[in-house]
Amino acid sequence: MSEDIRVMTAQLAADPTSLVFLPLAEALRQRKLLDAARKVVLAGLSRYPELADAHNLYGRILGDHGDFEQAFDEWGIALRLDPDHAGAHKGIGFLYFVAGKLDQALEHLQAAQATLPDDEGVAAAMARVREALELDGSDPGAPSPTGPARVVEETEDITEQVFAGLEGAENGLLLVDQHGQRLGGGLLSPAGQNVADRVAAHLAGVSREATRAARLLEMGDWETVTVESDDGNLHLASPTADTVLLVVRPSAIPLGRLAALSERAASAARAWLESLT
Amino acid sequence: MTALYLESLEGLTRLRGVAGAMVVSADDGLVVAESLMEGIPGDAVAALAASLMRRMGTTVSAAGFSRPSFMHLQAARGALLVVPAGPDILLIAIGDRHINLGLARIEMLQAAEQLG
Amino acid sequence: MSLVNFTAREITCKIVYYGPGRSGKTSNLQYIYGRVPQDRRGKMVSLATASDRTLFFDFLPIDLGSISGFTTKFQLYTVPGQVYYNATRKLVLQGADGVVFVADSQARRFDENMESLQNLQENLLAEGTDIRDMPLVYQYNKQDLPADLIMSPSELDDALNFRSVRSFSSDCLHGSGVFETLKGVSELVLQKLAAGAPA
Amino acid sequence: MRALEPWVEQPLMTFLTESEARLTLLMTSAGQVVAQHGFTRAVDIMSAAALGAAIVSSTEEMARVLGVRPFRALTHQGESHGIFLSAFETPRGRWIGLVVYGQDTSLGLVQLFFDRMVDELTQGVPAEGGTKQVLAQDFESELHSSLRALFGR
Repeated sequence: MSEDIRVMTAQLAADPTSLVFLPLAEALRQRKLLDAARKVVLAGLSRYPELADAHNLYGRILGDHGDFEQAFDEWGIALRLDPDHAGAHKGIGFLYFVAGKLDQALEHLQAAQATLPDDEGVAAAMARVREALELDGSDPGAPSPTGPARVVEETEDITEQVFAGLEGAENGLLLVDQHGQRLGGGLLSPAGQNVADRVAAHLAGVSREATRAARLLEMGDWETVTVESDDGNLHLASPTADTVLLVVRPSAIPLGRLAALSERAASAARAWLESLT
Repeated sequence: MTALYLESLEGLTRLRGVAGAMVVSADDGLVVAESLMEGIPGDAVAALAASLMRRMGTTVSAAGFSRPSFMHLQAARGALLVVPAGPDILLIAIGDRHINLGLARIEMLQAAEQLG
Repeated sequence: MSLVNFTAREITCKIVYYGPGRSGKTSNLQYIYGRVPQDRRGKMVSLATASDRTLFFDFLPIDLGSISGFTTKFQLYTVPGQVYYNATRKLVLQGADGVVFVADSQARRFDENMESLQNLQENLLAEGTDIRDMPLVYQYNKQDLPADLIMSPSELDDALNFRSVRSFSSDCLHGSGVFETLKGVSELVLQKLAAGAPA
Repeated sequence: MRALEPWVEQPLMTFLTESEARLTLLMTSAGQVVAQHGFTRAVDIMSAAALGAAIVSSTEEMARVLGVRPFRALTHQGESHGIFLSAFETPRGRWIGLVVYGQDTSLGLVQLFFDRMVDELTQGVPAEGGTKQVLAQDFESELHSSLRALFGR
């Protein structure tokens, strides 16, 4: 055992309330003594349950152990205690990246970078995520290069199931969950690019904004948002409390027809979501 | 300029179901001119509608479409209508469930053209 | 008023260096800034005119470390000394926990010291504070100048220090007396705090 | 986020979530920090607070000199960031809010939710307690060794 670990262990033994458990657990983790690191940080956490640094470190130990689910929880706790905790943002960003949720990964890495603008690790991770995002957007045919294949297959299946037989199921209908994750459908830009995931990521924000505006202006729940532009019209609805449905059609299609199509797609989505539970 | 704004706004508030109309700066969501029925929180309408329009604009642009020319939020007990009038200005109307949407849309598009 | 955070066990105190123009208030802060390790101080903020006179204030936060289990931080401010900046002086003086009155020891500056001292008393009173209740120390600066130009500490005590508050001789450019002065005022500020603070 | 007193936390948290502000500082009119979000170094917070309080004080003084009513808020719109500064009365005295926001929100939203936070803060103030012992009477030796360490003596 190296000298610094010995010294810190003695310090901690002499004063169990000491915060030296943090550098000690980190030193143990770096030497791959994960079980010992885990014991030290858990003892520290039992004394300091509100210390974001300790939750972050525990998250790293769990992550090294391959227990991503629990690591996610620990980093989540760290962020609740300290919403700007760069280490926890980094950790969660990494987990999202591994899961192929690139937009969320980027969001957390950006938050980490805001606190650590000079951290090369964060900058490199962001570059990788951005690269993956670009590949994702420009090559509609290929499966996501980073996301697990399972996610892609599932999305394709859903499209078949949810919007089967509906007009525009592959290029103008999109069902998204509250985190901006695409559940079904597809979307092509007027130039023919696959923009489904990119738009899906934005839709969660629009939905939150619509909910907030309706709530604060005391207008009750929002039902639809319609947008006209020169290239086409968009119709947004909320088939269930935590999903958003987007229907896009060329501007020549009357808004009334858009609404009717949205209605049909919404019932199809509801039926499908109910069948899952 | 303000007189021109007010004239357009008052025209809008005469429409059925419209409880208020305002000219708002698009970027910061602050009120430039307003004509509101009593009890309508102008500052909140301006900030929230401008923010929703901005987010919607980003989404529309991510989809590869050009800038929105009209937005309508329908809620259980009310509606918000937004039309850009030039690059930095929005025309916003707030109304109840029974707003005459077709007419309001046309009037707003016309007013926006005049203001822009 | 000192801000005490019982949850995080933190104390923050505001100390104002007061005195006539060019008496050496900014030099006190500059010396402290130069001596205190980087991780224990913030950036020194100086709002000065083109001729390097303090226009609004200088500001230096320092972290004293733990005292009686409280993380203790001091915010050091200077006021502009020139007579015409009284409005700004009043603003800076607001909420002070302690004052260092920096006098210029040069005999020809005596009247300005006197005026500044009266001004301090008036400004404190305008804020509802009796100067006798304010932790206050005197610093007789520029004691390094030739003896025929300056008044000695005891002469200055006789002429300015009616209330017999603690006084310190100094030469701020070279640092003598700066530390002692800060120590002196810190003791008074913390003594007042130890006597009882709002919960 | 850190707040000096627990009752400040909830209104501030709501403001931060709704306004999406990057940095927020609540301080007394003398520049003492009451709560903060987003800053990393305590000493930087103190500088920001000192400058924020100074700006508010000097513009209030300017309003007085010009014979106009005090400004409700001061804003600065930079290329990527905006700064919002506003003073308000609380039962604990006059406080100042300093908010730095980015392009993901707007001045209108910041102002809207700031006003709501002020309402909540002024309604939620608990009664002040009596006096409480802070430092032990024998703090001097600790103070001296702290200062000596600070000055490298």
